[in-house]
Amino acid sequence: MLAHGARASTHAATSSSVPSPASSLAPPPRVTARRRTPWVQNERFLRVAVPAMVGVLLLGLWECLVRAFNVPEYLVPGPLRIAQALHDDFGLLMKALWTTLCITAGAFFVATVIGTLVAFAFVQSRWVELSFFPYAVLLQVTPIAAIAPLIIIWVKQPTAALVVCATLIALFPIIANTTLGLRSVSPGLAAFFRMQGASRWQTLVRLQIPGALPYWFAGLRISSGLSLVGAVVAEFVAGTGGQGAGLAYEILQAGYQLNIPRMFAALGLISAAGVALFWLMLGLNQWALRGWHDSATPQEH
Amino acid sequence: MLAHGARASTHAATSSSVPSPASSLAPPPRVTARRRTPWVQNERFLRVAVPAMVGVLLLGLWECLVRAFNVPEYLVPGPLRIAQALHDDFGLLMKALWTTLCITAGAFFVATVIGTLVAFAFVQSRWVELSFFPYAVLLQVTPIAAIAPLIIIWVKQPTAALVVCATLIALFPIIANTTLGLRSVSPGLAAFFRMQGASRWQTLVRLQIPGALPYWFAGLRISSGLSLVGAVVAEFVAGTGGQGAGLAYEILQAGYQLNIPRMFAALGLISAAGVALFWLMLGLNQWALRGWHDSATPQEH
Amino acid sequence: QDKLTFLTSWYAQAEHGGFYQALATGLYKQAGLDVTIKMGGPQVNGMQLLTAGQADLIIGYDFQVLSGVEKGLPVVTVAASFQKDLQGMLTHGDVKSLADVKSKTILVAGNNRTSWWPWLKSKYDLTDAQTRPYTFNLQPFFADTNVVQQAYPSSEPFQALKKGLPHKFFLFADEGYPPYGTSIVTTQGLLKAKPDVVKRFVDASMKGWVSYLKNPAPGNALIKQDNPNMSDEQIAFGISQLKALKVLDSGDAATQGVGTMTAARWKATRDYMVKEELLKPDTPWQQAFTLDIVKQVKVLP
Amino acid sequence: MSRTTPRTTGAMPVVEALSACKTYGNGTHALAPTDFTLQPGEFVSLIGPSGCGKSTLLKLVAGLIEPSDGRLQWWRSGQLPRGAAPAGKRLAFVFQEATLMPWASVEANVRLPLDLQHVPRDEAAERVGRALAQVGLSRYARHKPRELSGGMQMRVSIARALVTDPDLLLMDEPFGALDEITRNRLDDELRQLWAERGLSVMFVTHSVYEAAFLSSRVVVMAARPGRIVHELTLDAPGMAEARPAGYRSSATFAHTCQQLSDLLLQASLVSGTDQLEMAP
Amino acid sequence: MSRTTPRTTGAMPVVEALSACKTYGNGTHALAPTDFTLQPGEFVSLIGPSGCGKSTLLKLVAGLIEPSDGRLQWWRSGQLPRGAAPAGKRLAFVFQEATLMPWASVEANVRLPLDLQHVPRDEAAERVGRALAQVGLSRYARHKPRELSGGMQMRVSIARALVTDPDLLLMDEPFGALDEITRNRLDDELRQLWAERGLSVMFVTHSVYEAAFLSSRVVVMAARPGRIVHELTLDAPGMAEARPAGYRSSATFAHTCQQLSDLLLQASLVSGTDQLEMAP
Ligand SMILES: Nc1ncnc2c1ncn2[C@@H]1O[C@H](COP(=O)(O)OP(=O)(O)OP(=O)(O)O)[C@@H](O)[C@H]1O
Ligand SMILES: Nc1ncnc2c1ncn2[C@@H]1O[C@H](COP(=O)(O)OP(=O)(O)OP(=O)(O)O)[C@@H](O)[C@H]1O
Ligand SMILES: [Mg+2]
Ligand SMILES: [Mg+2]
Repeated sequence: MLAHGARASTHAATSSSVPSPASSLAPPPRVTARRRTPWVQNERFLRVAVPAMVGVLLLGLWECLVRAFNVPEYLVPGPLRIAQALHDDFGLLMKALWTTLCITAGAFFVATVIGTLVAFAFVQSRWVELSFFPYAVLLQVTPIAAIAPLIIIWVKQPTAALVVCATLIALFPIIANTTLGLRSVSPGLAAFFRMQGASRWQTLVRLQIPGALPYWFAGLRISSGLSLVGAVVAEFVAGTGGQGAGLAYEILQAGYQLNIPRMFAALGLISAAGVALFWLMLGLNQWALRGWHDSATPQEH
Repeated sequence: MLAHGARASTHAATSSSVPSPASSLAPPPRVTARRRTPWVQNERFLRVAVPAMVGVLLLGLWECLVRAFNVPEYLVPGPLRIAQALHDDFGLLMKALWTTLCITAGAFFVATVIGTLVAFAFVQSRWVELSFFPYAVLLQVTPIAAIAPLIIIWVKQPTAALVVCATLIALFPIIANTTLGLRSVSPGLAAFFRMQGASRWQTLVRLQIPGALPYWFAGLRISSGLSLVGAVVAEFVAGTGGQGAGLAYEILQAGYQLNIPRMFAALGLISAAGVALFWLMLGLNQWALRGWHDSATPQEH
Repeated sequence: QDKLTFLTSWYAQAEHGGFYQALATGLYKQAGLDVTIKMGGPQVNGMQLLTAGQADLIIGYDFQVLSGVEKGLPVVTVAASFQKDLQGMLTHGDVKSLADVKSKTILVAGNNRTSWWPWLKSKYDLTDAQTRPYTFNLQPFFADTNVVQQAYPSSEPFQALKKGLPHKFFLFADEGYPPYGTSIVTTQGLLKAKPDVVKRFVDASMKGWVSYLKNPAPGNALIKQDNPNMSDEQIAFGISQLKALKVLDSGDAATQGVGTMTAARWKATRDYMVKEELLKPDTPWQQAFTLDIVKQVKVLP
Repeated sequence: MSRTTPRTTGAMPVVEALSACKTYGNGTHALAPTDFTLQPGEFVSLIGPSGCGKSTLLKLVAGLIEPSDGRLQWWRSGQLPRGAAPAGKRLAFVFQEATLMPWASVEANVRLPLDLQHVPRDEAAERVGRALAQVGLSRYARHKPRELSGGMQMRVSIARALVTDPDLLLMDEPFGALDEITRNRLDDELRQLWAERGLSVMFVTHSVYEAAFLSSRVVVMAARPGRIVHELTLDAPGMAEARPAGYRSSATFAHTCQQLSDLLLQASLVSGTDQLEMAP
Repeated sequence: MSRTTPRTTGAMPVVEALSACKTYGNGTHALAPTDFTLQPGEFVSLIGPSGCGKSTLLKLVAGLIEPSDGRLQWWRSGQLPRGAAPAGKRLAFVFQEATLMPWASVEANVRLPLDLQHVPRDEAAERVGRALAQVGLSRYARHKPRELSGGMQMRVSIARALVTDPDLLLMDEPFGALDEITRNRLDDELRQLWAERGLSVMFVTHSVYEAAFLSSRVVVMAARPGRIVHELTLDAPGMAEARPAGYRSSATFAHTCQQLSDLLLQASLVSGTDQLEMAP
């Protein structure tokens, strides 16, 4: 990976005008050495600290704007007001968040399993893929809002129906990415396996699956968010309420009742959950691919 | 790419039991030669014909089931009935489709432009990416249904509001994939560019952009579908009816009036549009990457 | 004990009070019924669930029943809780009568474009151009004093009241809008097979309504159980609105008992729909309702 | 052209190309119709100018690509005359570039063909250890390929080919990225292996010294279109023995090398005018 | 260790490594603290056993990787004594693997450094044409890299380095994948280029013949940890001339080669016991 930024900042300590040590022989003697303040180089720390700082800044700006223009709370509440709503309704919102997360987790799990298996089937035979890939696309483009009623009719148990809806939304990126990954093995290695008389199963397990992992994780990253969105949308559409209601119900109700701070608090929880899921997937990616894949290994070319 | 299927089927003509010519020296003299019926090998033909055939089979099965179990038309109509509805309401549905497609196209275009530019910004500096990538994730996970009201307040023109909603839905995969692509240039080439003193602009235009194209297209493939879904969902949530109503409105109305065959016809149109968009993107991919990228070039290892 | 599932039209609220009251006070049990009340929601299509056998009776809507009959659905309205449809318009304080909305921006939800909107449009000479979508959120209304919007008497005006905003509410039914409100719909099948059960249900429900308006506490407890976000204040406001608008006991109900219907009213509704081309003229509209049940039931307010 | 297969003769070739030719998708005539026979127990080296089609011919023989015309014919390994080889033995291929699984350790990469053949764990571990020792990488068993130098990666690739104890060994410039010392040692080992085990080898190299030292037969190719322009038999077939100790400094060796150099120069000259113009 | 830079002496080195060492992320000590100076106009060859750290040292010199300790120092090209070179001239690097843009034609790949320097179209086209002719690939200007053989790809990579007319040329086994004829011709050309243009070259090779023919100085490295174990100056500095016509068959040449072979063998022996065990 290109590390322009990192390089430039490292060199700033020793020389001011030079873009990169390799760029030209023109400048006067330049020196590269290892002089780094450790925490600035600690990826993990930065990955949390920097966006958090930006977040605090943005929230501050938001609060200022809301106060400066005297925006009424029922239109756009300031972050402090939202935080207060979060605090006041903590129990309520947490219960709803839990419900939504359960549906998300269920849908994500089912989508991952089914999507991966479908992708396996696709790469086993070009005919299977040719025949059914367009129908996988169908899954993605059919608006869930339109078929949710049918699902609710067919799947009696309400929570199961929600999981099915969310699964349908999250499925496609996993199928698409995993299929692409399984097909993207290096042609040389594929030839080697063929030549060694590897069975399909061996080729799948030892070549295609490890090779597809980076793509698979990329699919998981997209689908984890979609599962969450799917859970929320499904709830919107299928409209369950009552005791075990999720965040969508709280948002809808807060909207109807114009309890906008609570609505934003619920939205904030969803967003936070989504970002957390995303980082979780990214972390999993780093952990599983460390040592061999560019996306998880710092470059030492 | 592995072409087990293709190989096996080619050899079936000359020898029956052998998996692959390179797999072992054991079998009696085997012969490889070029004996192929051309149309079976014509990818383009197959890519359309096979799924179409499967489609016809599935539709036939559907019709049979509906007739066999005497499912009432207002619950699940058979394909023939849906086709008839499509025929009867052709003008109406086509107008609605046109509206939806316009919103889709607008959203897809805007999402592509913005997503690509954001990805450019992200790879220019690790700090920018660190700071703002989580907020790109936010875009994906915030349920559009919840923020649509705000968008409607801010964007007065209804169509524009719908485009904004759909854009928000379609944006993330383009940002994520393009960023990944721009960062995935071969480390060796990146080192070469740095060494030649290439400016950021040159590196972007000559190295990162061409190298990111496969990822970019993969992003487009996912986002084209999401734009469509986004257009439909946005219409569901914030849609206007009346003259310029889109397919979502027709679906809602048909559902409300229990005109289920028309609802299925509208759904079918959306799905068909989505699949068409997907193939369009795939075709664009093949065309743009032919000659150098595995995903667009038949393997001749 | 006969088991029955009853599906309401929305999250539990004062407009469903009679049914919850009948459940809470044991009126159903006394009538030999074991009733389960399921909540509706924004996109829950009650008619579909009814015809699919997921519910035995639902809160229906006259237009939808007529459309259903047009499509050959075996549904039938057996009673109408309210003599007036509850749909109306919420305006800012400066509007004196519905005639004044001609100069305003009107928020109309998508699926209402084929219910009351054509009626209002032709009656007050309005245009499609002045409408904007309604997303069941009051923010646009509060943000712009030139906006008027559709409303239910018990919810939106309550928010306006709480905000202390000068506002007015106009019930369409008071201006001659024909359909009934909160009617009870079942299938022809159930009606034929167990007319007695249906009769007992209607009877108990109507008793529930009368009881509810006298002492809503038992029903309210159930409402709050199903919809925890419903505040006492709001329910109380809803009940006061029901009383003030005299939806239960006005017109024919005063003499013939709560829940009554007349063929004349149905014809008016049918004529309106036919005029607006929402219904084919040759629809056997008499099948959309039966007066047999209400004739046997006489619960005076 | 009508041809009779050598089935009628006594010796049964391992693999035969019958007017096999290859034109790539972009229209490059990589290989003109070529007849080539590999007899069991032969060590054939392919030499020729860069881009003349050596890799193409090797891949055809391995069945990795299909001929555009003509055909390839493989014979049962059970009929290999030099006995010993149990049925079901395999061919091993060393690609011109190290083709390793980036996610697997060096050890796992080398063990791969044994795993594919369901060789028991212990036996596999032992054979892998031996192969890694042969190429001098015992210390690096747990490293990932990306942590190795170019030459080390190539050696992993070689170890992976040797570990299977193949009947037919196809190697595409395996030692090109190695220093002379390592290369000479591996040359010695390969020759010894070949002589002991009686395997058949096809070997692409750019070093005439290597070709002269290793081969029982050298095939010289020329470019545009790729074709065989000369064959030089160094040992009588079946006469595979370890070279005498001082063979590399013998006059015979020097003579063979010179002969091959001349043939190579000739081949370069007939390969068309585009082959390396001198700077003005 | 306190050191004075050669700034105080008359000759100004092109690049200097001052106790530069490299330990990779996985803990491999690829290079022990090393001092190395490249004087302007030198042709330095690096030889050593596979995996001894040649590529690592070259990348350090190119600034592609940063030393774990110690430092690298580059000097202005304006101060290169052999005049001629305009300011802002560049270094060119040939990677051990051909590192080409897969989406660009051969021509576009070779033109890349010129484009990056905003060389006018016509001039660039001419220089690209010349460079392609030098490596014998004029016919393949419009091919994509994947349509070329391994050796041809490497030649594209070489052409891309030559086209820039660099001051400092760093090459990592550039000719390893080429046949002897092509290799000898390119050796000749490179030596001539060097003698004419007065550029400085660092050259990794596995061929002692090549090292002996090309270099003014040969650096021998040993492994574990990578370090310089010997340096051999072949020409007095600044005495760069084309070798006499028959140099390759001269006794001096044979002697140098033998000397280098011995040094290499020694280096291999000190590189630790793991370096190639003979099969039992
Ligand atoms: N995949 C391909 N598509 C198109 N042309 C190809 C392909 N692979 C090789 N060629 C062409 O075929 C010819 C022979 O290539 P091949 O790889 O067999 O050469 P080679 O003798 O192995 O060369 P080298 O010694 O450089 O490896 C070359 O001209 C090359 O351009
Ligand atoms: N990216 C890396 N990460 C970890 N270790 C590395 C890396 N690159 C090289 N090494 C190790 O550093 C040592 C020196 O590698 P280097 O590539 O410099 O060797 P070399 O002399 O160029 O070898 P060759 O002649 O085979 O190319 C080797 O032991 C290798 O295992
Ligand atoms: Mg080759
Ligand atoms: Mg190296």
